[in-house]
Amino acid sequence: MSVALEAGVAIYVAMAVALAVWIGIFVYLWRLDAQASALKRELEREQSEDPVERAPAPRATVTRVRPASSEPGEG
Amino acid sequence: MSGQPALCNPTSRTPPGRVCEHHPGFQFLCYNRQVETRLTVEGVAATYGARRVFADVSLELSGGEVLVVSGANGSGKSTFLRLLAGLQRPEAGQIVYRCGGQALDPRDAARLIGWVAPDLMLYRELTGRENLRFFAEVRRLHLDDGAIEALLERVGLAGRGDERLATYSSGMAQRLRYAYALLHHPPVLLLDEPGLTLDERGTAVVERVIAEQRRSGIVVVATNDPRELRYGDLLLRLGT
Amino acid sequence: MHKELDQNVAGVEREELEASGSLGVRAVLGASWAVFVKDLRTELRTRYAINVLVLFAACAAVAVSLGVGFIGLRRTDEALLIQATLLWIALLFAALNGLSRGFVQEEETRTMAALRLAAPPLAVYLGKFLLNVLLLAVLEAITSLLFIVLVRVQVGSPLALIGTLAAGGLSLATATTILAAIIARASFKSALFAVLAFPLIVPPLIVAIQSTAAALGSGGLPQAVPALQFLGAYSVATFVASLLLFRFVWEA
Amino acid sequence: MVQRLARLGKLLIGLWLAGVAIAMFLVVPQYEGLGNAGRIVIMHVPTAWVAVVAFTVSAIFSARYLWRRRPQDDDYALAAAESGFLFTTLATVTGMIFSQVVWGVYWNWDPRQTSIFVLLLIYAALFALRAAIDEPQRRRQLSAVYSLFAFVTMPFLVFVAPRIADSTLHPNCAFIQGSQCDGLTLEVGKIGLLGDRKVQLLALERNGDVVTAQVKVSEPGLTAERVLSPSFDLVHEEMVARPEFPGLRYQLGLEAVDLEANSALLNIEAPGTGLLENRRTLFTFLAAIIGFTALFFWMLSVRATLLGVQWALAQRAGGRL
Repeated sequence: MSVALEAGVAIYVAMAVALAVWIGIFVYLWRLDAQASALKRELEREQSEDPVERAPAPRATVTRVRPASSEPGEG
Repeated sequence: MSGQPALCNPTSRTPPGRVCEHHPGFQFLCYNRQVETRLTVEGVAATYGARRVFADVSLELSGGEVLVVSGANGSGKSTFLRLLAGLQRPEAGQIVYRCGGQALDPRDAARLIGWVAPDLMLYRELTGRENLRFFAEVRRLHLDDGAIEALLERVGLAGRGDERLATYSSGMAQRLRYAYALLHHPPVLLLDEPGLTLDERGTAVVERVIAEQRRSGIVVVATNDPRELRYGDLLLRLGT
Repeated sequence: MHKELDQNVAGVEREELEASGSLGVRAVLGASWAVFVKDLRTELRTRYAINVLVLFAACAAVAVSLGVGFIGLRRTDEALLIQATLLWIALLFAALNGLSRGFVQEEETRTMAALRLAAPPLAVYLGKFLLNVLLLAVLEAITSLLFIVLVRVQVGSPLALIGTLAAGGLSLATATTILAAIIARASFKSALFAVLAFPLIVPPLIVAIQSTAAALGSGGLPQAVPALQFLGAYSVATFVASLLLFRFVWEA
Repeated sequence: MVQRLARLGKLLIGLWLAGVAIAMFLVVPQYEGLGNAGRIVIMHVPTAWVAVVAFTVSAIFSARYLWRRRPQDDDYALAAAESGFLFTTLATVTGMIFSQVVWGVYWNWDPRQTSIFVLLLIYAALFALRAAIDEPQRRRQLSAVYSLFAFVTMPFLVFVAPRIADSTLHPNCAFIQGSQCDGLTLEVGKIGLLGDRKVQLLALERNGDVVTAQVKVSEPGLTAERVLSPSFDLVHEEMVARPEFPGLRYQLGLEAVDLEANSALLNIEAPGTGLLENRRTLFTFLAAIIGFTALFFWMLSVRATLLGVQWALAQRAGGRL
């Protein structure tokens, strides 16, 4: 313990800590990146294979109840 | 006002042949129903948050036609009318108003619309007359007292115009909404639950308004009331 | 009756419409004035904003007076800076409580949709902006008088003080009016308004405080000119940005 | 092919910044008078730079969103704001540590500190605004407007921040090559400010070619006073004795003497002046700036991709309802 705090050694210890922190962040970011892109690719593939799947929106139908030319009745 | 909508009808104010091209005053002509207004809805979809309410609605309406929109609660009737009014942006597709064959910028189109809905609230601290006067002023309409009185009478609020909205009953508030919507003689009238909280005489007002509007303008009614379904020339069923 | 109405519709200001196809500058200014008058009338009937603003300012002035009024502060530079800071803190907090009222009320009474359909966005912005400027002018007049009377602030150069208050108030109004429109569509409105506004107000606030301190001392109008220029430039920049961006807030 | 290149680039960022971390401790020479804590500057300056870049990128994507209304643009604007917030926090914390080590104060309302503090507030306000709006479209649009509006006010802040403190402790005049602190010319008996220290020139004494000044230095808040005696060699025109300010690692220098006017030019001298004349330090600095900027853009793309996936999933779930 006391060896690590000696002036000459301390700087290497500090460097090692900084490096370890950076490597941790880097690995985390790398894996996050890989997962995010994989998910995105998956979603895009699903969408191109089956576009209806994404939006099974309720249908809407338009019907003409009265012929276009008829005179509108009162009320 | 003739029963037949006049398409590109030159008037004394506008030299013949200029109406169909870019005519600076043609919005004014639209107001006056001298030029036919058409509404085209193409593949429109709406979302609420991330949820799709409806998708792929396409239709076309021209002056003199009434569209009735029906569907269960939450099927997007009000949302559809808000889209038509330009209060909300469609998630996909487009809504185009044409005036004399010329597509209008959505922001200009908003001024051709009269909208009546339960969501529509007017200023409670002001009287009915002050409300109408205010909206006439922001629309740059020069209405005198007689005109506003006539409008109040038309929706059955004659003599009640100087009371504050806070004291109005819900039926009276609904009548004032009609006055608000009809103020600028819009060629397009959007009615969400038109008969809401109205008594028999109020319903008669609605019927008269729709009958007058269909002589040349467009009416869209969102309702589930079977008595109101019969107004329609076209029927749009959402969520079926 | 129907015919009569149609004739009245012909009263649309045709020259305005024909000038640009859509509403022209004159029409927008007219509509802005209508919005302003409507808001003023509503405000005079409810007196919500003015009550909040004035009571807040009065409380602040009394609190400051209770704390420091009895001490015969020597007129050092530090004392003047402290007085100027207290004055602006009172103004700032009153403003952050009252200035969002114009838009929040439209949202709370759900009248926004009616206004959106009828009025051009710029007219709404300008109308609300005018009302905020008016409210701030009233607030500043009352607060500074209270400070002079209760806190025994001596004004070295009244002209410079009035200039600084006017320019600082203008900066406050230009910076906060569009923010009021933004927070009106969100939840936790009043707290959010202060949170959004504060970082943007820091620059004019610093300049206004320093210029106010100089005006309370012996600095005349010429000495206040750089501060006035800064506040003017800030007002112009935020005003122009608001004009460009307001459409997007209003349509959201 | 593109994917391969991207992976290679990311790997390179990892190695590059690891190299910077090593160089920060082993290659850069120790700061004169500051001890090893001074090495934190290698991290401080690039993170502050990235904070500004992030703010700009966020504003650009906000404008693009308002222009085209594509959710992706808003994802990027939000991702830039989030990464920017992270880097701004890093810059603030490293700066505070440095400040404490060098001057004994964590916070001083220095112009740089003022502007970065306001930047933090703006980011925080942006997140608060986003949290307060439920409707996604409205949330995107309103936060884009706020982001742009805040961007417009930033130049004013940069302009006005130096007015808060009479002068700055931030060592832009000490560390960057070629720039200088102006210093302060005082007559005997007069009082002035150097940094946040009040200094009074008590006397000038000539002894042969060397002039020694008696300067009374007061702590902020007048908690302590001490008399320092910097001196100046008239013949060689150079400073001789440069005593340290009490409690600080800054030195008081006597840069010029005018015996006829009985006045002297006093200046604050930071240790490590001319630091970047050292090539190794300069290159480490540049490498750190490049590395952190690249890291920012990588984080930006990862976060934006995640936000996009999140939105797509929400849409799918919503569609099934």
